[in-house]
Amino acid sequence: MIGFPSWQNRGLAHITTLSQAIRESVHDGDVVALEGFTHLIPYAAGHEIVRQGKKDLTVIRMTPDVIYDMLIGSGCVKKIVFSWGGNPGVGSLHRLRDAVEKDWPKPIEVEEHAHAGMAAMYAAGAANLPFGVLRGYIGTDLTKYNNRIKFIDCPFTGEKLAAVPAHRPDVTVIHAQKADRKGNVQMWGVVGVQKEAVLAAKRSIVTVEEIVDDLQAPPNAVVLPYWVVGHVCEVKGGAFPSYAQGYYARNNAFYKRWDDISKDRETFTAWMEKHIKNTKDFAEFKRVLEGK
Amino acid sequence: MIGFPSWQNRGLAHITTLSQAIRESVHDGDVVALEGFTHLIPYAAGHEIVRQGKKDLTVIRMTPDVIYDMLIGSGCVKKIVFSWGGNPGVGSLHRLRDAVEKDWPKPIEVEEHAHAGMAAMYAAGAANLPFGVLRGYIGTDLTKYNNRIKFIDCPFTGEKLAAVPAHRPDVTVIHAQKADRKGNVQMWGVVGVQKEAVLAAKRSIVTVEEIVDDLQAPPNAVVLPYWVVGHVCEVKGGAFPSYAQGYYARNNAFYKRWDDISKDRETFTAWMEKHIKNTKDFAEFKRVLEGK
Amino acid sequence: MSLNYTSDEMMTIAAARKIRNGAPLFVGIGLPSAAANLARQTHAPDTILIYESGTIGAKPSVLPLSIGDGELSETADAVVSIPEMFAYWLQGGRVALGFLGAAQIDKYANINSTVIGGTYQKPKVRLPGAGGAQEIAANCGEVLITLRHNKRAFVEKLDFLTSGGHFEGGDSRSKRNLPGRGPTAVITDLGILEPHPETKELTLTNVHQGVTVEQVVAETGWALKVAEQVGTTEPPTERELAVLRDLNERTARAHAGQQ
Amino acid sequence: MSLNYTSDEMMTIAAARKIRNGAPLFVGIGLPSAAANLARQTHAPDTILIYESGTIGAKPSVLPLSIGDGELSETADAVVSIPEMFAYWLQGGRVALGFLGAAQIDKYANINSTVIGGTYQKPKVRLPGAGGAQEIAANCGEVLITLRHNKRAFVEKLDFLTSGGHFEGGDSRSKRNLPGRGPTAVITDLGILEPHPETKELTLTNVHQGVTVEQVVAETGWALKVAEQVGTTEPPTERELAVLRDLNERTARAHAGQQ
Repeated sequence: MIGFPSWQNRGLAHITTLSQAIRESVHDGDVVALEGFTHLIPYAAGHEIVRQGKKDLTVIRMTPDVIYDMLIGSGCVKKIVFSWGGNPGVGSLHRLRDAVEKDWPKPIEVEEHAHAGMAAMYAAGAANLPFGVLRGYIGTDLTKYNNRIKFIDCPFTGEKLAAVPAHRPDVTVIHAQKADRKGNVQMWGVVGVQKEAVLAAKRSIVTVEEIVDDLQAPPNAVVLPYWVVGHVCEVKGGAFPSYAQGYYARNNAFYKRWDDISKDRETFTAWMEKHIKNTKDFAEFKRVLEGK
Repeated sequence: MIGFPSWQNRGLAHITTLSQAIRESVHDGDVVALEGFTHLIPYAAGHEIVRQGKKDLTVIRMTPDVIYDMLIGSGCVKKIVFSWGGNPGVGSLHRLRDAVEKDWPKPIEVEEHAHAGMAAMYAAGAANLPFGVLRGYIGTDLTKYNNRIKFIDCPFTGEKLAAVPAHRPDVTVIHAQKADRKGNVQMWGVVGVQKEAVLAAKRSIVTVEEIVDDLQAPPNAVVLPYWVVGHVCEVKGGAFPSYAQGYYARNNAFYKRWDDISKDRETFTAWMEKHIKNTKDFAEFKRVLEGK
Repeated sequence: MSLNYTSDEMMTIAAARKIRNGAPLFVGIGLPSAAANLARQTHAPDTILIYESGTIGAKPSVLPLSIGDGELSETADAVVSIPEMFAYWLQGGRVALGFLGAAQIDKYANINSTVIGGTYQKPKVRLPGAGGAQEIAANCGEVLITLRHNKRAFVEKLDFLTSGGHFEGGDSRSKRNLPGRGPTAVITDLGILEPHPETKELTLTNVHQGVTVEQVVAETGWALKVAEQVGTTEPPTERELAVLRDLNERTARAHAGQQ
Repeated sequence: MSLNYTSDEMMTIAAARKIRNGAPLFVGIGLPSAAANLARQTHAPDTILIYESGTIGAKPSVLPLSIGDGELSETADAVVSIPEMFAYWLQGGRVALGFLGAAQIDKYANINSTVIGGTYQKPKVRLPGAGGAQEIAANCGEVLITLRHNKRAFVEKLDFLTSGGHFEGGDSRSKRNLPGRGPTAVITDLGILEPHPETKELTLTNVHQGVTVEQVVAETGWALKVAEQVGTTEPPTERELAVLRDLNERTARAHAGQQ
């Protein structure tokens, strides 16, 4: 297995609605990465996965946060692959904890890494390598419970180094600031591991703040050309409560509020029902949330 | 050997003359990388190495071009590590050929790679890994003559992959567009492997087109913070005949002219004498070259 | 004049004082970020703050709630991707000092931030996990650990070893060939512990004012070694307290009032 | 009407015609660049030109002299670092077609661009070397090779195998587990050779107008296999010739007149 030459599989970027993108590109049982490192987290896309009731997903993310709490609590997730699962600056992800500790709403498989390992796995996937190498994991208990962390010897120095397998998601979902009408995507600020996650995946969905005539990207900007991107969907504000640099700030208050919403199964379920399942799209979600 | 934690070794960036930088940071016998991929080639610094008569250097570069021809023909070089040695769009490097084919002015050791291998070697060095992994070299004769290309098996899939040792130059020399007064360096356009080459090295010298009060770099610009850079030297036009995007274009005519200058030992020697050895710095070199 | 301050404030200030000016510093959220920014606004103005979100040389005016708040990238000297941050910067050996918190710590400064109680598969409490902690512990020049001092945290045996400190003590870390020197101090709300030069066992070297050695020993879940001469931490200066409180107030204001 | 054209022009135009519109294409300097830009300005306007300097989607108005000329990065959709170019883009399997030149080629489309004559250590002619050729040959979806047809170039045995084509023929490439399919055509100034589906031995399938099969066989350093039906290449159209010549003229003007 040498991976897939992606030029065989991809057509031009496809500018569609988010609903169509999720319907066409996320299937029950898929390995899905919704990436974003505190910034540009694809919340709108995550909501839509819940709304469409996708099942048995293996979800990958370095920093699963509130959106993964929503997916897990809604029963979409069979397995999680991650390196830090918390509500940043606030505390626990109660739905993740409830699934791991008490099998609610169903048992969840856990494949646990550290950040450098996850980053190396995405980079290996993007580079069509079967594994990545790093200085890490030596002497930690993570290696006892994750047999996808191995050690190899440097063929030159004999040093012992960690090896982790490549991430090759079925579909990667990200949020970016801009796309042009051809589907070229630009992002800036904290850009995380999103480029690697898209390049490692078989399919991809990119939600953006706006679609413009011309990106007017500065030299060496982080741009994903249209021919490596799948669906492109304009969803204004689609990273809320995360942020989109140059558009809106992180809504730290909502992250704090999530602690109360998610603590208890009934409150969580009622909130999800009202705000996600009974709304037709992200715009309606925002209206309901704001009590309009 | 796990490399050196560079925070133990470095002080703040040091804004000096180029002459001082080369005197203090390049020593006889050093492993030196003067990087640049057609763009931003550190010609002025290369001249200064010739001018100061450095000896027994091991010179690394993906694309050794005219400046390496100058270094080799001037007898500065003991060994060359490279992946493509030519005058881009013009033809041979006559001084490189004369050294390899006829030992003039002295024999030269050759360690030969391919581009992806060299890139992986720099990236491994920057990452403090002892080696890099790539899909390459399989079935080629390069592996017969270079014992620093080895093969390893993926611990997950069993696939055979190439492994190359990290580059860890004693000193890396690059040219960039701008630095600020603290020594933060910015470059844009074709940025090549320069960031990796600097981060992989024990010491570094960066010549720049100008030193400014504030870089005003756009988000995610390629910036090397002052505390990972050694000497910073303002040398206007210091990439000539290569180019500095935003400042001046590549002087393709000079690259063509080099073919005649370098073809013959005497012409080369006389040209070097007049333009490099008998000039005190890059500014004087330019004046002599332009017949002023 | 005697100042009033909390033990958490003392812990933050004691941690901040350990920061050398000009050092590149890997900063986590919470107390490490508060200590680092306090240092930057007092004795160490040229400290280089690196957050794992990829922001290098960040100069936040308030403490970020998340590790990738917008102000970090807006004020940074450089913003790089996550793979680059972990490969070229942290693993590259460019970071002098890493700051870690922990849920549990043992006598060799190994830490747990993964699970408490039960089994790994079915824990009593599932914590967020390693994040970047184990590679910070491996690759930074040295590591400072800060956490509140009590028997639930200072344990004889970790429920899970997330990030390696001095492992089994002695030369067990250097045998593992990790680039960094490992933890050099543990700063708590009661005092400061430092690894013994040979055995690497954590030893109480300082108590904060008003704290007794007996109190620290009682709050430690193993037979705590105590230095022959235990110093007393200088209490917070007026300036340190004022800057820290101002920082915290501005932070609270900045993070409230939305949604 | 019959047009006058050189055999080099025919070679470039025949190569350009092999380019499918919309395909991401890894372009070297010289004939590959001319063919790619000709294609972009004629039948394949959406061809994505990738130069190994890191410029993705370059749209040069003249042919670059070097692989990293300023116009490439100014007109590109994205400009990435060299390690990223080779790891994520070429090795990542994103490039449909690679274009290679060569100093020598053998019957299985293996090529030499390293040394001619003598020994490797002390060659008669030291060529520039592999550059990105061996990884283009390994990782692109397919590879086109262009070079002038004569016995010095088309040899029974390479002096050095720089970049693997179909190695020893048959399944010897697929056994080596290389991602790409390898060379699918060799376009020369005399005609077009394609690997046999089974044996992978290069077979003459087309001659350019005015060229005989015998002539091609005579200029080949091994017993060249000839297809049962050898086609004749369509001569250049007026448009193709006009665009190519205009491109070459603008290029010559752009690269002269300095220093």
